[in-house]
Amino acid sequence: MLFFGRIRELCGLSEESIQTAEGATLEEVFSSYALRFPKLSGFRASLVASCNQEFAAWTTKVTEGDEIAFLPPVSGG
Amino acid sequence: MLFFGRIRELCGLSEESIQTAEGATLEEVFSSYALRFPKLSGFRASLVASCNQEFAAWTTKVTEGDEIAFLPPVSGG
Amino acid sequence: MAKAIEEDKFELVQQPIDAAALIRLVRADLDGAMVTFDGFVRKESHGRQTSYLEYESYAPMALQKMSEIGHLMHQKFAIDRVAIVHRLGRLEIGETSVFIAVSAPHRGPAFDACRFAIDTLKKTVPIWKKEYFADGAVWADGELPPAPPSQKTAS
Amino acid sequence: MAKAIEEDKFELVQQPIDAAALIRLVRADLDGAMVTFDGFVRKESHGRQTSYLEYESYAPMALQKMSEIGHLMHQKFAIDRVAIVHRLGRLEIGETSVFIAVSAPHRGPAFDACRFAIDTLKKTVPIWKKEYFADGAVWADGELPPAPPSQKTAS
Repeated sequence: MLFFGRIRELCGLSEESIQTAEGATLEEVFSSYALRFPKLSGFRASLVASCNQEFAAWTTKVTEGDEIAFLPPVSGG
Repeated sequence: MLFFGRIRELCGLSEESIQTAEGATLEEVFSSYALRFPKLSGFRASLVASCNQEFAAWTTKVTEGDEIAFLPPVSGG
Repeated sequence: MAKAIEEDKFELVQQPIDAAALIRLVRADLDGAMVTFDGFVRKESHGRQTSYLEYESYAPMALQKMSEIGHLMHQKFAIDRVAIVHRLGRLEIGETSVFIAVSAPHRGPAFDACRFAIDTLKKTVPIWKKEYFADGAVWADGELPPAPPSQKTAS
Repeated sequence: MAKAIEEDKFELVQQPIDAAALIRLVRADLDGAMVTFDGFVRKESHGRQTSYLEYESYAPMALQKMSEIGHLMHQKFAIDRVAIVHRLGRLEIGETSVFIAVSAPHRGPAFDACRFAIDTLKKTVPIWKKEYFADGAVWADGELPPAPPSQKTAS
């Protein structure tokens, strides 16, 4: 798991390794973080998930070794 | 009278002073040059007249001291 | 025209962007037109005086997205070379955060491709900006990238 | 935004155009975006290898038309500063014939105004280009300026 921008600040994490249940989706991984960091729930609608450095649907199943992030709205430029 | 681009080359003139009849139009001034330089006639449709450094209609009457030119299609940039 | 991709440049940098060097890289004699976009830190944001900005990125994904933008530019527009460089870290007022240069034989595609590059970068490249004011700091609102496909794609 | 006109620059020059100096002039801290257009001599024209170009102008009228373009840009677009410089005389391959820089608080107007400037310049500014090839020279086809009003206007 990687954390960026306001999500990084909110969770107080830049990066960590996690174990997920077999066949868990990105949505389910997010839910488990929302339990740990209740404020995260309010941001769900504004976040986009990524898996292995590519935007990914929340229904995507994660597998071992995947690099996952919940990306806040981008504001480069 | 000022001459630019292919019109300058065709007439072999950069600049000259002329006398025109009272109330002559730019069209009439052009016609008198077309008599002097017959090849000029073929360019008439591609030329735009200017009077005192502003585009001008061919029906514009010239008065003493006016700065006149017959401008070829512009190709700056 | 898609042949020039190996001469294109996509970079994230911590130091000031050297626009002159990028211009030299992109400008080729076979072209006739170059358009550049320089995005730099404005003195004011939402009516408040900015102190400075901080940019962070998901670097490997950001670079991949920038290079995808370059590929799309070559597909969509008759252009020659592209450079897209974004700076990260702390930026003071007036400093360039993003510089884009596009060369082409004709001006139309150069303008269209440069505009496409910055518009797309602002939507799809994972970079985030925090604005610091005298009395606090906020994350810029930002834009939501387009909805991804509903299934995981092979990548 | 029309206030910055006195800081704008419209020039015809015989020597190489100093793009870096124009960029410094146009780029102000209150902005956040600058778009530049660099038009330079292409190696080929109509499939023939160019040797060099020669530009001539009706200088006082050309400068007036360039400054009119600047005024129109401020009227039509939310921009800050403008520079439009055209070179005259003999130009070698790769040398800049026209350079335009536009700064603005936001990128949209900067792009639109820069594009408007070069498109309008190519239609209304009395400058002519002669292309020299190994085997001869031709005047570029050029564009007819818009039809003038049918009566002489006070100017």
